Amino acid sequence: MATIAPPVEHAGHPLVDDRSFIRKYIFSTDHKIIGIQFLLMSLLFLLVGGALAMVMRWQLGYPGRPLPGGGVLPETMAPGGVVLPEFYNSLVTMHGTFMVFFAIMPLLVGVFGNYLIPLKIGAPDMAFPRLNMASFWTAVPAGILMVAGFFVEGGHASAGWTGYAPLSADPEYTGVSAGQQLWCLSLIILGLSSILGAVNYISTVINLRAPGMTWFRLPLSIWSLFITAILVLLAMPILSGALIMLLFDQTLGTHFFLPAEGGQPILWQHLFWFFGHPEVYILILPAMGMASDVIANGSRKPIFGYHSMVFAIMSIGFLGWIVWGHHMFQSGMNPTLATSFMISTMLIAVPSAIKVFNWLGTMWGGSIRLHVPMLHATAFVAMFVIGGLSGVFMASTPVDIYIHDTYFIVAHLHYVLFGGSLFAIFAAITFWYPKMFGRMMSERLGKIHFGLTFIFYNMVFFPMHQLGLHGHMRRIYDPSIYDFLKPLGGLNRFITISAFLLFATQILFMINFIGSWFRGRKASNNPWDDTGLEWTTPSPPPHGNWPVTPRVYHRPYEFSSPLVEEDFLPQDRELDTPPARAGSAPGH
Amino acid sequence: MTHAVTEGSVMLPAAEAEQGAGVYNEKLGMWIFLLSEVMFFTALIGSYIILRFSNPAAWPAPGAVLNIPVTAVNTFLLICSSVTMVKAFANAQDGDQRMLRIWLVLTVLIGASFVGIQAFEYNQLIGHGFLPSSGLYGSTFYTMTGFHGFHVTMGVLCMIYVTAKAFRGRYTPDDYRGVEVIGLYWHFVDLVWIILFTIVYLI
Amino acid sequence: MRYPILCGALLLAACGGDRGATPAADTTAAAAAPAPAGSATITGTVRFSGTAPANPAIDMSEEAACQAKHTGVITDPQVVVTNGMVSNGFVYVKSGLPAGVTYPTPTTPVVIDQNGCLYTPRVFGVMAGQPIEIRNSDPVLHNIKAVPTANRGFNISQPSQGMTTTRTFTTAEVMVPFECNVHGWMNAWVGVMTHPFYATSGADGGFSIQGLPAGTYELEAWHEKLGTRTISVTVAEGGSATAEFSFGPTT
Amino acid sequence: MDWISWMLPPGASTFARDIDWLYYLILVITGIAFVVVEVGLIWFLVKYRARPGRKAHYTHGNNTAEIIWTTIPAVTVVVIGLLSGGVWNNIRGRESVPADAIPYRVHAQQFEWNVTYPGPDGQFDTPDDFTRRNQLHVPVDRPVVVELTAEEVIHSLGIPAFRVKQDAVPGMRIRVWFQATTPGTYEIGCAELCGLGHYKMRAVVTVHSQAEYDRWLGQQSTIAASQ
Repeated sequence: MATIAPPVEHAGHPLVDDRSFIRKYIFSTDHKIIGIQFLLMSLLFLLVGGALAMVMRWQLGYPGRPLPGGGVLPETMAPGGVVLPEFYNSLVTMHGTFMVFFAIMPLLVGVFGNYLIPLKIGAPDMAFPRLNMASFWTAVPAGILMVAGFFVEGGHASAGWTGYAPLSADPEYTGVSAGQQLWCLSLIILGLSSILGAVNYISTVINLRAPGMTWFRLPLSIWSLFITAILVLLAMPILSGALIMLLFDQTLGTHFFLPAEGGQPILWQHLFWFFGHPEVYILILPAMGMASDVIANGSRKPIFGYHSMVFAIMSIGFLGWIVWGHHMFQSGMNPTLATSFMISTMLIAVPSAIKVFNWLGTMWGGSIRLHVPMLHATAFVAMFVIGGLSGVFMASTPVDIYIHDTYFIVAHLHYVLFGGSLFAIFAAITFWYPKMFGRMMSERLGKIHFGLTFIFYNMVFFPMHQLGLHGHMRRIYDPSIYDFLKPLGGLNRFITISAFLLFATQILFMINFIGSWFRGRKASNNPWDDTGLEWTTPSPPPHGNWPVTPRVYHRPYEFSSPLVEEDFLPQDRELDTPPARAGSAPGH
Repeated sequence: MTHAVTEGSVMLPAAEAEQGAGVYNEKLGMWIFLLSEVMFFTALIGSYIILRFSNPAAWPAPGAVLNIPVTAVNTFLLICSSVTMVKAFANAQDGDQRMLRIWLVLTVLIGASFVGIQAFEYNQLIGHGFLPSSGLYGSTFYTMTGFHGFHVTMGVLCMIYVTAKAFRGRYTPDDYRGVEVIGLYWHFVDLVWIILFTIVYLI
Repeated sequence: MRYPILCGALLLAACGGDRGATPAADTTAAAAAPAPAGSATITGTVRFSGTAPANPAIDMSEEAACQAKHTGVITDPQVVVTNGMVSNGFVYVKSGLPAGVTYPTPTTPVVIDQNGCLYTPRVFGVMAGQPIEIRNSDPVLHNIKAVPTANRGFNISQPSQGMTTTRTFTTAEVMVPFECNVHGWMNAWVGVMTHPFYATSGADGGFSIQGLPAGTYELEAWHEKLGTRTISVTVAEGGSATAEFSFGPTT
Repeated sequence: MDWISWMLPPGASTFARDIDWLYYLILVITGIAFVVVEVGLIWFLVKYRARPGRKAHYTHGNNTAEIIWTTIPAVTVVVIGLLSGGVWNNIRGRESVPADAIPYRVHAQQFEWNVTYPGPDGQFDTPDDFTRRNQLHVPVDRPVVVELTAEEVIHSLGIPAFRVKQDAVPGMRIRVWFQATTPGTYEIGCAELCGLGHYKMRAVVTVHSQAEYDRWLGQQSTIAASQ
């Protein structure tokens, strides 16, 4: 351990806060405010992405029928309320883009990376607070540009969130030019924002841990955010490079992805998925980490197999770089290469399985408190398992021939991104809400919201496996023109109605989120009896987080420790007889 | 390093923190940022290699289109600027304010002339009808060298900021973070250019 | 460095998105002189000598709704010659009109219908700025992709029966091709004019251009397969003249 | 709402047997894992719910348990991987296309499948070649190989009943083969987003008996020759 100096006042961070309103809440450099800014922004985009999905679902459930209230849409999108195929393609594209880049990714990385890292490692703020502010204020124009795409001539980007070239590279193929360019530009700017954030997170975790916070005393949420930040740092520039080439193909007449002069459409796919698969883990690793925190708390037990959980995070982070080809089994790539991609993909099942069984192991023998965060976290485990297992089907190259680009894939990715990431996000928001806003969210409303979301969510996405099994292609505007898909019309309508119910249920969350902000019960410093450092400061924490740098004596999840009377032992609580250091894991 | 950093300097890890990377935050942050930059240029250079290997006929012989001598001079200039940067850094460590300023100004000037010569080169090439739309060769040439030029320009702008601070005497043997951090970036950009010059111009 | 420029350009593109807002009247507003009331007429025919090439057959079996609107073998009416008379020839005044004169743009739209998976009319003219109403009378998806060179193109779809969409072109262009990518055989051509002196030859090969001021004009006949023919015609005020275009198989 | 089966729809090519078998194998394996985890989860939630006076069992893990649940999935996925690799090789391997396969050319464009037949002589670039739009006719029980190309953007030839799916990429020629086993007509759909008419890029494949196929071929070549 490093030299332990006696606790000192933070010279640079007087806890008397005399900043102006703008410095405090708008152009704030405080990681907590930036985290909340990201939270509000990404929840807004979550709503936008969800609304786009509703329009899509209407068309799929009731093809060619006017969307109720759709008459307000302009003639170029939905004349008389009937969604046009080109607008449908924009919906598909923008639903994916908003959800991946502007909702889930900032919710996990932007919100909780910012909010939790300094608070959980005992730092007064990020390593580079101003860079942190710059990161948020670069994400805002990216979001504005992305929304602006709907209002330009030719409509918004319609080549899918994966933007496959040449469809995306030449306006002639879609009739979309400005929209596609805005899409590229927005994602390049967002990439810059993410990279600035990642530099900050990595530096902060490496250099700013409080005394005693050794690597193996870091909570799994921090481990996963740290590994995620590395993935963001290394993956986003690949996307930026690819997007720049795509933008130049559109605007400067370059030939990177256009075959007429020797460009390669497949090159785009390689670049995109070389970014894209690490991106997939960017979207799930923090969810795993935060769910681990909540499950340990809810089970009142230390995380089962903490070290293997850390190594599982690392190996998922590493394997994420060598599996991108499994998105391209049907793209005409070398079949031998496909087999090696299949094997590396299959291997990811191993660390994933370790994590799932360790969560079960954590709950085993616990004293489980089913508070709302815990409900969401267990739902995360239950749903992530389905998403993970359905992944085995598409990892198997021959089976993938059949299910590639069908609704089976749509079901799979929503089980991972909604069932996985979003349930973990709900768990995290409800868990850290009292710390963020100083008030508790309504437990009752939270449980109703959870129950309905869980039911409707499964009613929407589980039947999509069936659609896929029957060969229902992705991204098609009107399945009813195919004879073999006609029998699926009823199922499509069922999914559509369920989706509307699922969307409506989220109003409960909005009411709970906004209402509790003003009228929620005041939260104590540590409402969940948790062991993390963030619960040792007031709710919400002051600027600078602690008047005195905390000192860490314990591993992260010392619940039900025999050393203390209570069923939790905070990481900073000094005992008369210090327990064994992390690393020499004792048996039981 | 001729002078040890004094006890309690901002350039040492904070005493009340767990052992980290052993370097101050800004330096660590720049190293991490450069990793990201490596990946960015990997995407561009990797695409270049893939496109060129699968379509060698689209590339004319070295020197047939591009003006290698002018660019060689430019490359030499950029390497010189790395040397001046090292000199500036050494003087910042020694606390020699006058030499620090001189070397920084030289670095700025050489960096700016690199960009200027590149602009001149672009102008010539465009005048000869060699455009970003001129096949894969034009596409890759302008994208790669253009983004390198963009990085140099950003570097020069930051360097001007650092130089201005140097003229206000902000760098001492106890705190020369700005000089060291911009130096790291500058050497990286220089290194990238040597790779680009080799694969785009010479091979 | 190039970001701000690109960004600015994009925003401009975004703001300037009001399609068709610059009719011909705007662009020549400075030189606008009232259109002289002419009263001369040019009439004539487009003829074809020899054996007309056979039109290819269209297999419409996959679009039952379209096929039902036809009887017998469906052919693509590329070259329609009846008794030596060519229909779907586009005849227009190519040059000879007084300079600096603008003509009022009609506000009534020209209708192009997609019926039985064919365009009707197949060849027609509009004035720059005049609305083109595209209608789908088929219960199947059509997309309309306009691939002009001087104008801004578009690519829109009409997934259901009875849909109409209106588009305009702003610049003179002979001819703007329309195509449907769902039904590869579907083609139409639009002649965009800055004056009203154009006509399409009918089933009898005849055309008539009215209201011309006196003068000598270069008249061109355009046909999608047969090419173009140019004739010089002089007409006096209130008078009439004839123009006969003749295509042959060697074109 | 109609009852929709959880089984795969009937296959009509030789690939269907292998792919479907592999699918059901994975379904059983993942099904077991699914049941184990979900039942365990619910069981623990009920059994270990917080009750007054009970404290959780304090443990940091168990190496034996962790080794077991690392090894079992690892072995399982490797087995699935090896089995998949074998099937994949038969379908897509470099040497997998039978030498006697009948050649076809399929050129995909927005939004049509143009199928070029070699005609009765079985050779391309001869006068009896002919092209049909959105119609693929193949004989039953004969391997056929399609050379896939694309005009402008990426399309994907998807024939669900044959368990065939292959992207058509502009600038590339990709060979995909199959052997139909049941006469009848089946639908082809584009499986890769290719523009506004993507959903309408439908074609039909007709599997004929050999005699019927020969008759059809002769008929079509006559039409082709007359044009």
